[in-house]
Amino acid sequence: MSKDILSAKADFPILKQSVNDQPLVYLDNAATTQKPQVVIDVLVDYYTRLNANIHRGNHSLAVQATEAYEGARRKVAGYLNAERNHEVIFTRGTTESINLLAYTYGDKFVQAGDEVIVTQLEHHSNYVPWQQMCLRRGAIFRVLPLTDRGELDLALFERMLNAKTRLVAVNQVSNSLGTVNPVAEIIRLAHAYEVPVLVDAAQSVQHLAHDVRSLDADFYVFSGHKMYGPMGIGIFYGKEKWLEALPPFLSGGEMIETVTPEKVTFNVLPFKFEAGTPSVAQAIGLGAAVDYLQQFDQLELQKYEEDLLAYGFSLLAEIPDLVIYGSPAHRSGVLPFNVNGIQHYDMGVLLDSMGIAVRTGQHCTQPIMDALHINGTVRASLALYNNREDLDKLASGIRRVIKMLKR
Amino acid sequence: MSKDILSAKADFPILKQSVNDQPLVYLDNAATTQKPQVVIDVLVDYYTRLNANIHRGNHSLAVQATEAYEGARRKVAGYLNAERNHEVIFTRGTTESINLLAYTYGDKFVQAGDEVIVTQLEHHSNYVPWQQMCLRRGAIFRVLPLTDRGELDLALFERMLNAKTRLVAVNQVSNSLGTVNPVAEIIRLAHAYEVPVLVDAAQSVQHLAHDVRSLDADFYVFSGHKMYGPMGIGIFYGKEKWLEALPPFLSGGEMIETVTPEKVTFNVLPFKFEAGTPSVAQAIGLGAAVDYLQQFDQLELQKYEEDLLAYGFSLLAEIPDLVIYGSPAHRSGVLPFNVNGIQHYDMGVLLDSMGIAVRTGQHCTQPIMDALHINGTVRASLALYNNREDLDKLASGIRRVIKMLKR
Amino acid sequence: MPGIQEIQKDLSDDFSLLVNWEEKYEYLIEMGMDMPAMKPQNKVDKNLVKGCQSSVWFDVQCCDGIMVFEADSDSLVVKGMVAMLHKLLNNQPAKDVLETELSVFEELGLWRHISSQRSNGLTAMVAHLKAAAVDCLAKED
Amino acid sequence: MPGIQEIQKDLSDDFSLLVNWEEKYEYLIEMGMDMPAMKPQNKVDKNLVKGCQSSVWFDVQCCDGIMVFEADSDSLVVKGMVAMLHKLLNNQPAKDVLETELSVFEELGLWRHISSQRSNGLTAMVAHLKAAAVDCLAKED
Ligand SMILES: Cc1ncc(COP(=O)(O)O)c(C=O)c1O
Ligand SMILES: Cc1ncc(COP(=O)(O)O)c(C=O)c1O
Repeated sequence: MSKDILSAKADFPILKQSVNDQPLVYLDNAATTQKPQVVIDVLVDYYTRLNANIHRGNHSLAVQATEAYEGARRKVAGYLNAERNHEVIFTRGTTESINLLAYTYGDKFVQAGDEVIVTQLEHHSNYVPWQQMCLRRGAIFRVLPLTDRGELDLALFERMLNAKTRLVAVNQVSNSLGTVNPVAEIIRLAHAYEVPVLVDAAQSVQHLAHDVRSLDADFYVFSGHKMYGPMGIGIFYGKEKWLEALPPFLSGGEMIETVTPEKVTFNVLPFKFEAGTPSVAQAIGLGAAVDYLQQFDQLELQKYEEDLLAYGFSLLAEIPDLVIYGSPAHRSGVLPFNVNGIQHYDMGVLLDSMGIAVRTGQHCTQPIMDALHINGTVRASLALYNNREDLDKLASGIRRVIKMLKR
Repeated sequence: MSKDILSAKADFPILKQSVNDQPLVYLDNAATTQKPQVVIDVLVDYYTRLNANIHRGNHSLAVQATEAYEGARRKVAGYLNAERNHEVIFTRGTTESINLLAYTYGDKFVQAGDEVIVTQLEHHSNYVPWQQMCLRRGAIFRVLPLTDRGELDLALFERMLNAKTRLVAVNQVSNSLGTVNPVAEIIRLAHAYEVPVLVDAAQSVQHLAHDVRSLDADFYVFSGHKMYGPMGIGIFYGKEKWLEALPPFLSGGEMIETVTPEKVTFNVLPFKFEAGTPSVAQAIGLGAAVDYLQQFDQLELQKYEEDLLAYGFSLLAEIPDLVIYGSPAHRSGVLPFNVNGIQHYDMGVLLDSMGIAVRTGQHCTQPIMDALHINGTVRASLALYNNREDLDKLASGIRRVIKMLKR
Repeated sequence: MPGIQEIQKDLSDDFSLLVNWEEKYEYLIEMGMDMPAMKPQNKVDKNLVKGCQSSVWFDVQCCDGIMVFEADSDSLVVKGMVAMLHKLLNNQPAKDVLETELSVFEELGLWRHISSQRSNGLTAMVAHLKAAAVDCLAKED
Repeated sequence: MPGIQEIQKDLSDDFSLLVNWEEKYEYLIEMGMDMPAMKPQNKVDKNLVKGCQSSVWFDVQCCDGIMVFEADSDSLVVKGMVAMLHKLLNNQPAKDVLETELSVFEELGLWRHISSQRSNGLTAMVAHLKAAAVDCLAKED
């Protein structure tokens, strides 16, 4: 029996809070999600019962902590349907995962004149590392533009691919428009040129299907804190053949096999990419978040979130002078809008005074804002614990703000 | 009134545990320390009351979380007596901090034929990143050998310095011998050549004086998890002039000011070096650990730990066939030994069966083990919550093991 | 002309009548709307206190040690704050601007949101005006 | 020659008499000391199952589908484990070695420490012997 989605809200202690004397309506989930009690409990349990440095210790705490950490890796690997546990590397988050690849792949596989393709729909974290790597390597940084609807143009993408393309980096869901991108198609097209694809799943892994094998993604990265897990932990998934081929990124303890002044030999996967003491508690917390998520029927969850998003858009559409950005065929998790004549910043501050948390501004996607010729949006974004009541409050909050400001 | 050191043990819930049906005696503190209840409480409080993504948000949670995070930075800056708060950068730990410098300093300031000096006393994390950087840049990796007593030879160091030296990296306390190195002298000598010094304070910041200004350290790095703070957080301190001069390391959200396809401009310090969502909860937890530490009189604490270490050595010295490694003039926190004819591994496993947690092996310092012509040691290491009773148990545990194995 | 402290007291009294955050913001926004308009030709880059999500312009003049300024913002919330600063500090002696602690912001709590924003916060605006006061006094000597 | 299951049962009974971890380790170490010594000339690199902190040597022979082996370790704790494996699996049909689940290790709990060590763990040793059993069966066909 899978868990009832409508019961989820009660699992998140922070949602019982009041903000500005109003019950909290948390709609900033694309920035970070809240954490269920079970995840918080696992952290407390770790620090009160298990805490030790892992892998090299023989004492009982070290052995148990190691088992819990490696257990978390197995949970994530299972969640992603990875072929091998050691294809799952723990990092701080999406940004570190992408930089890891940009440095190591760049050093080994990218030469002057080569090309790297990203899209105009990317978060800065999947844009700037590639741009900087291209600068370091003398490679060409190519940006697939977005269409008027806020989508990617596959035909155009196909024309950009060529024998000089070395890598494609694309998000599965845009954090500022919510566009669901055709990553499976992009991967298929890139693979025809033997070009590997990095999928930035920061906004998709918690909402959509997450099967790296059926997707055939070469690299797949995301952050624990956006999928109900702790801060400071994320995943870099890579196909074994790529992880074997890449040089290490950070060096130090744990990723070393032998050291002399002249030479080192590196440890096997996954340790080769995990230099230094890892974030043991956070990894175990992420494992608990995966367990939490897997209590739900995954298809039911997806359907619930889709319906909720559609309901949100239907409410927004009724508000006079409200502009919704983008009109992609498929959208997930995000409601981006502005009200004509009202600064997004003012909307955010005043909604907050009613206890409604949204995000405003550029959302680390200046290229998208430039394409839309705006300097920011209001963004409401959803998680599994949101419900129609939250969206009703958002809509009436927006109407209140309009009344306050438009006189 | 400062807090009584002998009351500390009661603050650490994990120490109330039994391991293998024996009360836990935790002597693996150089690997990681345990966490006081106040640190655990701060993490729980963060996730149940404050959790949000920081810096760019206007809603109340985001504002409060940002304040708490920046408050933690101020606490650490105060603890280190840094001149400016923005000289304190949050990283995952010592290893990431050192790699950050090796990449950025290497790219900008190290050319073919230049020299970098480390010592044979370093942890792999302060050895391999420099070796790898020298390989990338065609620079010369020079290793100051240790003396028979397990110390550094300052006269020899002075002779190694020359006009081609670009950087010196040295730990303040060795994690495997406990040697306290003369870093103030090393810095003075290096500065005469205008060479900056990185101090690896992973084993010193929690035990000795920690004043980066009076030390005149250019870079000073350590891990939160070794100073009673959470896993997955550490510090990269750098003098402002250096941080301004260095290029960014990781790129992505948060460290960007403006982005176009051609060019980015980077954010100001400290954000320039904190790409992506930071480890907010862990940073706040580290701030709580600093508060906890500062309840004690710092000199009294240092004295207490010194006396305890001396007591430990006096007990070990009475055990027949026990060999203590190194005989430095000044030692901190660490008791490294073996018993003739007994494998360090066996010693560790059997002590664990009595509830005594020590570490065995090479301690990520193969160069030291090679210098001593051994393949590992048993290492007992101390924290402020240890007491004489713990060391009495260690000594009688060692005697038991000798009886079990030497028949 | 009442002094800064006196105005602080009045503002604090006014706000104490408002029961919740929404009302406080409403009052603040009204203050912004009631503030004398800034001359468009003064809304130039050199008067811009650059922020993350909203812009603020200050045009500060100094006459015989008295600070006189116009201000505006593209955000109505920020403009309300600016209006409050205007009410408090416009036409005041630079010396007083420099020396008086603006406790009212702390007191009202309302400012928490904006003041901790990185650069367009209240802190930045106050710092800007205090710097102008220093210039003003320097000119006088 | 009793079968593997039978020996497991006996070992499990023996250990059940021991009241704490220390006694279990003592018993184990004694088993190691009682194990027939490995011929020094067989302690060569090709027989080494390399580990992190201790080394284990296995010299496995196969006669008519029966596995015969000598083993040693520089760690007395690991040697005790090796002796236990020796007691269980030496002189047993390769087929049985491959097919019998070694539940005794799980049961005793003692092995947790060593088995989860990365490469010199019990898991690695058992895997090594099972691989040898596969070779042994292959030769037979
Ligand atoms: C002296 C020294 N340097 C560096 C490190 C690496 O620290 P971390 O593993 O927390 O990155 C350690 C930790 O063992 C250490 O003792
Ligand atoms: C699509 C996308 N990519 C990357 C990131 C960066 O993630 P993090 O800040 O956790 O490293 C985000 C987070 O905002 C995102 O939404």
